[in-house]
Amino acid sequence: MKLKKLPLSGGEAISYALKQVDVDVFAMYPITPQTPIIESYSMHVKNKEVSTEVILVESEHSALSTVIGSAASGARSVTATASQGLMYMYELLSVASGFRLPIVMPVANRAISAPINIHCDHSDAMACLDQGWMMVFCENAQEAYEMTLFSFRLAESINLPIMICIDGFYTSHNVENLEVYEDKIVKQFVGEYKPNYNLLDTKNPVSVGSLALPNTFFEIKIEMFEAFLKVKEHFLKISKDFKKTFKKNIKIYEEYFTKDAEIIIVLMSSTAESTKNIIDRLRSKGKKVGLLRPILFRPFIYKEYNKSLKNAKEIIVLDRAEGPGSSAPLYKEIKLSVCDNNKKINLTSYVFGLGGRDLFEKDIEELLVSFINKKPLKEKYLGRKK
Amino acid sequence: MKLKKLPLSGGEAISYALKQVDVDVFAMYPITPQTPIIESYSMHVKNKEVSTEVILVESEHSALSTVIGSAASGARSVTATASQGLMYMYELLSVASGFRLPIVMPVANRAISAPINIHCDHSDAMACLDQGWMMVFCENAQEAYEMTLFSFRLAESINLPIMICIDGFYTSHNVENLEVYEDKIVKQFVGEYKPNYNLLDTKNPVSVGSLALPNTFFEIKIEMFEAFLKVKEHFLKISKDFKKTFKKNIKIYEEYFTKDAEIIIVLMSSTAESTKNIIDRLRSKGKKVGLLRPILFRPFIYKEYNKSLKNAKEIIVLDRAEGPGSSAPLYKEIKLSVCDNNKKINLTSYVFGLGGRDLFEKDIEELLVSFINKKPLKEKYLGRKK
Amino acid sequence: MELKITIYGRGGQGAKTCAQILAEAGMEARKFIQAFPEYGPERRGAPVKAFVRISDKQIRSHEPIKNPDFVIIIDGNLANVLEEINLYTCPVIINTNKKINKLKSKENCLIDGTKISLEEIKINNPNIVLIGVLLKILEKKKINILKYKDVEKIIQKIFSKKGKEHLIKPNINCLKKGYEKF
Amino acid sequence: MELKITIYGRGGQGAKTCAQILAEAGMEARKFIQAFPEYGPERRGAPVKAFVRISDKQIRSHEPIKNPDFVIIIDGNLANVLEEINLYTCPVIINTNKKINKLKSKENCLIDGTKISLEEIKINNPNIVLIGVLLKILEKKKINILKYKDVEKIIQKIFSKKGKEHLIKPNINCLKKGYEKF
Amino acid sequence: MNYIELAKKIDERKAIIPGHRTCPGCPIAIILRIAYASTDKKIITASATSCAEVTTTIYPYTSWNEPFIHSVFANAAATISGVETAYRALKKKGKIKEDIKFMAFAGDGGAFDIGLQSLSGALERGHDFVFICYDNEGYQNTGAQRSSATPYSAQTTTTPGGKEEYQKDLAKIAIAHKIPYVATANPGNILDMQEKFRKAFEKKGPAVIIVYAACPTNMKAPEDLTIDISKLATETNFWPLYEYEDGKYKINYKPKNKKPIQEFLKMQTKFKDVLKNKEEVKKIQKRIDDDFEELLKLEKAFPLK
Amino acid sequence: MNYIELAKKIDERKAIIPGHRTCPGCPIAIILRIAYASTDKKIITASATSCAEVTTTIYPYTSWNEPFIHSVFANAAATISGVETAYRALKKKGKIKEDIKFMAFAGDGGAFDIGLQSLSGALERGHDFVFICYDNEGYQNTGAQRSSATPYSAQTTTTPGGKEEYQKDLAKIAIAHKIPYVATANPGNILDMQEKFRKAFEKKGPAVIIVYAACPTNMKAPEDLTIDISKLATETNFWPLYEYEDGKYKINYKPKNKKPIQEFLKMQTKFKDVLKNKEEVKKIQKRIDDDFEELLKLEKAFPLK
Amino acid sequence: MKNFKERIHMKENKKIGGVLKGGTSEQYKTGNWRYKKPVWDSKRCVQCMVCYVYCPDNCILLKKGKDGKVKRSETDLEFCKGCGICEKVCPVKCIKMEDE
Amino acid sequence: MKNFKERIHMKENKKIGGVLKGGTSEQYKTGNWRYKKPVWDSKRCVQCMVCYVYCPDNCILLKKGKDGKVKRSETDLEFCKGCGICEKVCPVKCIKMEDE
Ligand SMILES: Cc1ncc(C[n+]2csc(CCOP(=O)(O)OP(=O)(O)O)c2C)c(N)n1
Ligand SMILES: Cc1ncc(C[n+]2csc(CCOP(=O)(O)OP(=O)(O)O)c2C)c(N)n1
Ligand code: SF4
Ligand code: SF4
Ligand code: SF4
Ligand code: SF4
Ligand code: SF4
Ligand code: SF4
Ligand SMILES: [Mg+2]
Ligand SMILES: [Mg+2]
Repeated sequence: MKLKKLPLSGGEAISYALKQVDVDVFAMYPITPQTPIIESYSMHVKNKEVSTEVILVESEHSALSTVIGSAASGARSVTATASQGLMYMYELLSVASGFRLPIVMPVANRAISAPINIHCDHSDAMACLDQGWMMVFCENAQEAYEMTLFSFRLAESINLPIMICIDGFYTSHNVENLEVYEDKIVKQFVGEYKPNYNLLDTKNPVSVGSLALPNTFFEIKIEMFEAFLKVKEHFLKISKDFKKTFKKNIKIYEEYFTKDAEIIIVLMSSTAESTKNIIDRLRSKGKKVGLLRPILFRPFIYKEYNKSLKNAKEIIVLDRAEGPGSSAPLYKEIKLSVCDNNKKINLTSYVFGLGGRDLFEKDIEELLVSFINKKPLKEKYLGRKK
Repeated sequence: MKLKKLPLSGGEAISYALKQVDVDVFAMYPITPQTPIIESYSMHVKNKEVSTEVILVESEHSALSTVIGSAASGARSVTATASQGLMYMYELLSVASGFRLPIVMPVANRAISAPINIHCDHSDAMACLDQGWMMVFCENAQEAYEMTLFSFRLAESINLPIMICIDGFYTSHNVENLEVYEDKIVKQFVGEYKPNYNLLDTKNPVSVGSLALPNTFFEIKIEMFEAFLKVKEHFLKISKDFKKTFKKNIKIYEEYFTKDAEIIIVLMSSTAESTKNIIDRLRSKGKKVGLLRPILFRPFIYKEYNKSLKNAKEIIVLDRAEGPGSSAPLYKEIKLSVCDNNKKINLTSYVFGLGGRDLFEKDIEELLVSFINKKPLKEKYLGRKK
Repeated sequence: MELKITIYGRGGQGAKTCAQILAEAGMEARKFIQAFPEYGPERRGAPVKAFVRISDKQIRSHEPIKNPDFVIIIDGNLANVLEEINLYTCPVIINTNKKINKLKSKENCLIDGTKISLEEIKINNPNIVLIGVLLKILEKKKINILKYKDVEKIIQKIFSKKGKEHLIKPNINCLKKGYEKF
Repeated sequence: MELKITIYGRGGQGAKTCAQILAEAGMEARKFIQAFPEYGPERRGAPVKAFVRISDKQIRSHEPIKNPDFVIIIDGNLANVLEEINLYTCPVIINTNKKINKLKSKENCLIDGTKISLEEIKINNPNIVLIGVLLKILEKKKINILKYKDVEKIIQKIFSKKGKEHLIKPNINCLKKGYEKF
Repeated sequence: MNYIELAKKIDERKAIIPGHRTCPGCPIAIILRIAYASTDKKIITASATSCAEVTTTIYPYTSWNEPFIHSVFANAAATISGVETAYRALKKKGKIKEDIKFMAFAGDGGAFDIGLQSLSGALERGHDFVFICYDNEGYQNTGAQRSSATPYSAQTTTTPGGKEEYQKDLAKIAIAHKIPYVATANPGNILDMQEKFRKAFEKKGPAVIIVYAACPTNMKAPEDLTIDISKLATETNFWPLYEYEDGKYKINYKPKNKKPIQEFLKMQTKFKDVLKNKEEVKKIQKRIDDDFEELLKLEKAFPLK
Repeated sequence: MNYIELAKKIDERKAIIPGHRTCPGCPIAIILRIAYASTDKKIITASATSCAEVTTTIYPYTSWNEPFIHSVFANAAATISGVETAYRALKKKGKIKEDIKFMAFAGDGGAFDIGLQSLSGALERGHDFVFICYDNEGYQNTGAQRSSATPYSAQTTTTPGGKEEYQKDLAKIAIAHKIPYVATANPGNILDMQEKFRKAFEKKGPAVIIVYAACPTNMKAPEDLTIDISKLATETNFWPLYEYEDGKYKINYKPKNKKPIQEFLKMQTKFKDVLKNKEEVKKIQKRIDDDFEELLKLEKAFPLK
Repeated sequence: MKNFKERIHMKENKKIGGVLKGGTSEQYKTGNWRYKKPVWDSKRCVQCMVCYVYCPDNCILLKKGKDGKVKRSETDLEFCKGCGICEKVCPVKCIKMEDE
Repeated sequence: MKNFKERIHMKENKKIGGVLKGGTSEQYKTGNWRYKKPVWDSKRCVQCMVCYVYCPDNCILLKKGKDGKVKRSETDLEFCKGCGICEKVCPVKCIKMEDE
C-alpha cells in the first residue's frame, strides 16, 4: 500500500478521510473551530473530487435533522459541529441513536457559553454522554484521519451514530504531516453502506419515528442500550481488519508506560499526546510514571481500564471539563473503573484548560513531580489565576 | 399560620406556589406533561390573581431565552418544560447558569425521543446534570409545592438556576389534597428579588454575555463551579427559615428506616413514595430494609449519602434513566458516594419505568425480597417484557 | 380504609372530571385523596381511564389501580369491548340502555344515565348520575367514606366556579335520580 | 533537532500562510512539522501569532511556542508595541523601514520587505521576503532543516494550485531578495 | 378532477389507511388522502410532531402505507430536505431510478412557530418538496394551547381570556420566499384543494400549501360539522382561497354573498366571549375585510392569468 | 437631521465607544452609533453572536455604554422579548419609571437563518422593540461562509464555486408579519438610515430594519471603500431603499441613472468568477430589475403618502 | 377495504429503532369509538362519491359494479367512528346517523 | 473623547457571570493596528461632520468652539485604525492618509 504525506490540519485530515469515503450527504453549518472541516470539504466539492450532495443548512438543529433524514434514506451521512452547535442540535442526538442511524459526526471540541469562548475544552462533548452516541477522542490529526475511516465501519456494523472528537484549534487547526492511504484501498475497507431500512425503498414502505406508548417504549430503548454492550467486540474485529489493511492499530485506549507505573496520569486528546514528552523525560530519570489515554469514551470499557490501572498507587485524572455540583466526567469514569478493587488506589481529580487555557508541558511535569514528591498539588483547577 | 387544603395535581400545585410568589415573568410553551402547570397559571392570570407578564413563546429555545433576558433585567422569571422541550432549550441551560441567574424551572419528567413517548422517565433531566443548574426531584405534589417556594430563596441566595423535577403524570397530573400556606406568609418568606445586576438600571449600564478569551474564561467558570460548593450550607440555612415559617422540613434527601437497614433501596421521585409502603410491609415482617431518597441531585452531596449508606450490606439503586455505554446516573452517584469506604458494600443497579412503564409496588417488593433471599433479580431492566 | 375506584370512559366524556368530583367529595369528608387519569395520545372517542383513591391515611401509592373496589363505566358500548371487564368481581356501574355481556361481577348496576342527563341537563353527560348510583351502593355497604351531601357541595362549587350556576340544579337532579334508582 | 519559529503579524497579513509555507518546506525535507495559529476573535489589523515546529522526530507537543529559535515579525509597527519583544534573545526578523526600540536580541534582521514586495508583486505582502532572510540566517548557522530549494518548490506549488502561475516568478524574486539581503 | 375520479384515486392508492386515532370528524386524514391522490408518483412524507403524527403511528401500528418519517416537532422541513437530498445523491450515483415526490406535513405549531425556521431554510435552499401545513389554530395535540396561528380573540388553554394578537400569515411569509408555488386551501372546497396539491407536486422546487383544518375538539363543535364549518371559513373570507404562482396571485374564490364573520365564530366555543362584545366583532370583521382588500389589490397588481 | 446635528447626538450619547475590535473600515459601529443617536430614550440592546458581538465585548472590556446583553446566536429577538417583558412587568408594579427603548441587533446569519424563528415569534407577539439586522452577506465572524443572505453567485468558504440560490428577502418576510414598520437602509445614505431608525423607535410595537453592511474583509476590498461600495449597492438597485409603514410602501430612492450591476460586483473579489460569465451577469441584472419592478408595483398598489 | 387488508403482508416489524413496516393500522379497530352509526340508503344514493372523499376514516367501501364502474357499497363499521360527516356531506341525504 | 473617558468611573467589574460594567473598551487601544494615518487639514475643513459620522472608531474628536459651536478637532490616534474612510467621505478632501 502506498502512503502519501500531506501537510494537513486535523480538520482537513478529517475532511480528507470523508472525501476518500465520498459520503453521500454532508450537512454543514459553520462554527469555530469546526470550520476547517467544512471549508476544506467544500473545496473537495468544488474541485469535483467527490460526488457528495452538500446541504448548507440554516442551523445545527437542521444539520442533524437533515442528516437523520438522509441516513434514514440509505445515504451515508455526515455533519460536523462544535460547542454551541452541538448544544443547538442536542434534541436530535437521541433521535439519531434512537433511530439507530450510523451517522458520523466530527466535533472540534470547544467551550460552551456563557461566557462565550471559541477555544478548546471538552464541555460540549461531555454534555452528550448519555445520548446513545459512540464517542471517540483523538489526540492528533493522524488519529482523527484514521478514526474517521474506521468510524464508518463501526457505526454501520452496530447501527449507532458516532462522534469523533478532536481538540479545537490544538488539533483542528494544527497542520501536521499526515500520512494518508490510497483512495482505492480506503474505499475497499469502508465498503458499501447497507442500511437497515430505507425510506427511498418505496416498495417496502416503512414508518420511521413512531410513538411508543408505555407498553412498547422500554424494549425499543433496551435494544439500543444493549447494542452498546457489543461495541467492544465489533471495535476489535474491525480494528483487526484495519490493521490488516493499513498496518495501523485503532485502539480503544492507549497505554504509555503503564505496565509498571506507580503513578498514572489519565487524560485525553491532544494534551495526552503532549504529556508523553513528560513521561519520557521522567522515565529517563527513572520515575515510574505512565499515561493512560482513553480513546473510546462511549461506551466506556470500565474493565479494561481497571486492568491497566489497578497496580498503580496514584492515579491522576485530568479533565478538560467540569461537572458542577458533582465531579469531572473522566474522573468519574476512571473512579468507577477502579473502585471495585480490593486494593485501594488514590485518585485525584484535576480540571484544566477550560476555554482554551493553555496547559504547558512544564505544568504537567510539575503536577507529576508533585506526586512523585508525595505533595500533590492542592489546586484542583490547573492553570487557574489567582 | 392558617393552612388551606386544596385538591390539586402536582402541576397545579407548582402553579399555585408560583401564583403566591406572583412571579414577574413566565414564559410558556406547552409540552405534555408540563401543561397542567402553564394552563392553571394561565387561569390565575385570567382571574387576575397575579400581575405576572406571560410570554407565549414560539419554542422552548425562546422560552429559556426570554427568561434569561427578563431575569437579567431584574425580574423574577420562570419557565416550565419537559422532555423534548428541555432538549430544545438545551443550548441555553449553561447560559442561564453562566450568567448566574436564579431562574426557577419546573420540569415534568418525561422520556425523550426516539421513539417519541409522552410518559414519565428521568432521561430528560438526567441529560442536564452538568449544565450548572441545581436540581431537585420531588416525590409528590406537596413536596413540589413547598420546593417551589423554597427554590426562589435558594436560587436567589446562591445565584444559580434551579430545576424542580416532578414525575410526569404520576405527579404532574395526580390530584392530591394539598396543604397550602397563607399568601401573606409565603410572600414574606420569599421576599423581594434583589438582582446582582440589572439591565433595566440604565444609570449603571452593564454588558451581559461577554466573550471571554482563554486568559479570562476559566476563572469566570470556576466562580460558578465553586458556588455549588456553597449550596448545601445555603440550603440548610434557608431550610431552617422554612421550618420556622411553615413548620415543615425541606430536605436534601430523605431517609426512611435506613438507620439499621441491611438492605437499602435508593430511588427518587414518586416511585420512592410508593416504595415506602413496601418498606413498611417488610419492616412489619421484621426485615431490615430501608429507603434512601435523594432530593437535591445537583449539587450531589456525596458525603451525606455515604453517611446513611455505609452500614448497609446491600444497596439497590433504581434509576428511571439509563446511561447507554456507561451506567445509570443515580447509580453512578451512589456508587461514587460509597466507594471510598473501607468496608465493601454491594451495589446493584436496576433501571425501570422508561417511557412510563409502570413499576408496581409488588414489583418493588419482589425485588427487595429477592435481596432478602440473597437471590437478587438478574434482569437489570425491571418490567422488561421478553 | 381505602376506597379505590376505576372509571372508564372515552376521550371527551369527562372520566377525569368524574374522578375529580369523587376525590373532592372525599376531601370534604377530610379524607386523603388521589385522582389521576391514564393518559395516551388518545382523542375524543378513544377509551380512557381514570383512578380515584380515597383513604383515611396519607396515600403514598402512585401506581394505577389494579384491583378497584368499584368500577364506573361511562359508556355502555365501551363496556362491551373492554377486555378486563370480566376480571372485575367488584360492583360495576355502567351507563347503558342495553345488555352487557361478559360481566363477572354479581353487583352490576346498569342505568340509562344518558337518558336521565338528556332530560335534566339537555346534554349527554351521565357522570353525575353514575356517581349517584355509587353513593347509594356505598350507603348500602355502609361505607361512609363518601357522602351524598359532600358530592352535592362539590357540584355546586364546580359549577359556580365556571359561572354556570344554572346547571347546579339539573346536575343535582341527576345525582338524585342516580341515587334513587337502586 | 527541532526548529521553533514564532511569527507575528496582523489579521489579514498572512502569518498563517507564512507558517504553512515553512512547514511544507520542512515536509519536503522529510521532516516532521507542525504549524498552527493562535486564534482570537481578532480581525483584519489585529495582532495575531502563528507557530511552526520542524523536527527530525515526531512532534507530540501541542503547546504554543514559548522559546522560539527564530521570530518573524511581518509588521514593523507591531514590533514596537509587542510586549514580549524584549524577551527574545533569538534572531528576530522584522519587516520595517524604521528603527525598532526595545530589541534585546543581538541578531536582528530589519528589512523593508514591504518595499520589495511592492516592487515585485505589486502588493504589500512581505512574507516571502522575510522567509528569504530566515533561510539565509539558517544557512549561516548551518541549520539545514529548511532548504532554499524546498521553499521555492512550495511557492511554486501553492501558486499553481491557486491558478496564479504568474505570481510564481515575482514571489521567487522576493525570496531571493530577502535571502540576498544579509 | 371530480369526486368520482378522486375517490378512485384514493382507493387505488390507499396511502392512509384506517385504524388511525384522530378524533371522530377530524379533517387531518381527509387532507392527507387528497394529497396522496394528487400525484401518481410515490410520496415520501416527513411529519412534525402533532395530532397527525401521534394518531397515525402508534407502535406497532402505522396508518402510513408509503414511506414516512417523523423525528421531532421543529424539523419536518429539515428532515424532508435530508431525504430529498439523499434521493438526489443516490440518483446521481445511479442507485435509484424511480421518480419520487417529497412532502412535509405539519400542524400550525410545527409550521408557524417552532418549525418556521427549518421551513424557511428549506425554501431558501430550494429543495423539491411540498410543505403542507394543516392549520387547526393551535397546539391541539397538547390540549389546545395558543399558537401564532390562533385567531385573534380565540380562547385557548393558555389564553383563557382570548388571544390578544392577530394570527401570523404563513402564506405571505412563504410568498416572501419567492418560491414557485404557494396556496391556501380548505377541505371545504376539496376539488380546489386537490388541484392545488397537484400543481404543488408538479412544480420543480418548493411549494407551500396552508390548509384550513377545522378541529372539532378544539372548537368544541359537533363532530359532523367539520366540513360545514370549513365551508363557512371561506364563505366569510376568514379563510380566502388563493394561490401565488411564479410571482403572480390568483384568488380562487370570491364569495358572492360574503357571510358575516359572526356566523363562523358562533359555531366555535372558543369565540363565545368575544361574541358578546360587538365592538370587538366589528374589529374582527374589519380586519378580515381589509385583508381581503389587500389580496384583491395584490391580484390586481400581479395578476395570474 | 443633518450631519452636524447627528454628530452632536452621537457625541453626547457616546453609546458605542472606541476600543472595539472590528476590522478597519467595518461599518458595524457606524450603524450602531446612528441607531443610538435616533432616540433620546435609553436603549437596551440584545445582540446575537456575530462580528458585532465578539468585537465589542471582549472581557473585561466592552464598547457598549448602555445596557447590553448577548446570550446565544439564535435568540436576539427572544432575549429582547424577555427584557422588554420584564420592563413591562416591573413598570406595572411601579418598580420602574423611566421610558426605555429596546433593540435587537443581529447579523444576517442571526436574523435570516438561525435567528429567524425567534424574530418571527417576537414580531407576532408584538413586543415593542426595533430589530436591526446588518446584512454583510454571510457568516463573517466564522470566516465568510454562506448564509441565506449571501447573494447569488457569491463565492464563500462553503460555496467556493459560487452560491446557487438567490438571497432570502428578510424585509419581505418581516412585512408579511404585518408589523407597524419595516425598512431597508444603507449607511451609504446615512441620513435616510437615521430617519428610519428614528421612526422605528417611535412606533409602538415591533419594527425591523435591514441594513446593508459592506464588509471589506469579506469582499477583500480596500478598507476605505466601505462607504463607496455601500453607495453603489443602492445606485445599482442591488439594495433598494424602501419602507413599509402600517401596510403601505414607499421607495425612498429611485436612482435616476441606475448603474449596471457589474460596477457593484467588480468591487468584490467574491464575484470575480461570475463576472467572467456574461450570461450570468445578465441574469443577475434581470433579477435585480424584476425585483425593483415588483417594488414599484407594490408602491403603486399600496402607496404611502 | 377488505381486499386491501389482504394486500398487506404482515411481515414482522423491524424492531430496530422502532421502525415499522408501513400500513398496518387496520389491525387496530376504531369502530368501537362510535355512538352512532351511519345508515346508508343505497336506493337513493346517486353514487357521487362525496361521502367517500370526505370520510376521515376511509370507511366507505367501494366495489366494482357489473358495468365495470366503481360503486359505493357498504360502510366499514370496523373503523367508522360515527362522526356523521358522511351524513352531512351527502348531497341527497341518503345517509342517516342512528344510535348504535 | 478625552473628557468622555474621564466620565467613566472604573469601578471593579462585577465578576459574577462575566458581567461587565458598561463602556470600558477605551482601555484597549486599537491605534497600533494602523499602517496609515489620516492627516487633517484644518484650514480647508468646512466642519460638515461627515467624517465624524462615518468614522467607525469614533476617532474624530469634537470640541466646543469659542462661538459655542461644536467643532471637529484632532483625530484620536489612540484608536484610529487607519481605515481611510474619513479621507474618502470628506467632501472637500481635506483629509489625507499618510504612511505611519
Ligand atoms: C420541542 C418540543 N416542544 C413541545 C412539544 C410538545 N408538542 C407536541 S405536538 C405539539 C402541538 C402541535 O401543534 P400543531 O403543530 O399545531 O399540531 P396539532 O397538534 O395542533 O395538530 C406540542 C406543543 C414537542 N413535542 N417538542
Ligand atoms: C448555535 C451556533 N451555531 C454556530 C455558531 C457560530 N457562529 C458564531 S457567529 C456566526 C456567524 C454570524 O454570522 P452573522 O449573523 O451573519 O454575523 P456576522 O458575523 O456576519 O457579522 C457563527 C456561524 C454559534 N455561535 N452558535
Ligand atoms: S384534536 Fe383536532 S386536529 Fe387533533 S386529532 Fe382531534 S380533531 Fe384532529
Ligand atoms: S469581518 Fe466584516 S463585518 Fe466582521 S468585523 Fe470585519 S469588517 Fe466588520
Ligand atoms: S360516520 Fe364518519 S367515520 Fe363513519 S362512515 Fe360516516 S364519515 Fe366515515
Ligand atoms: S354522498 Fe350520498 S349520494 Fe353520494 S355516494 Fe355517498 S351516499 Fe351516495
Ligand atoms: S482613518 Fe478610519 S479610523 Fe482613522 S479617523 Fe479616519 S475613519 Fe476614523
Ligand atoms: S468631512 Fe472633511 S470637511 Fe467635513 S468635517 Fe470632516 S474633515 Fe472637515
Ligand atoms: Mg395545530
Ligand atoms: Mg453576516
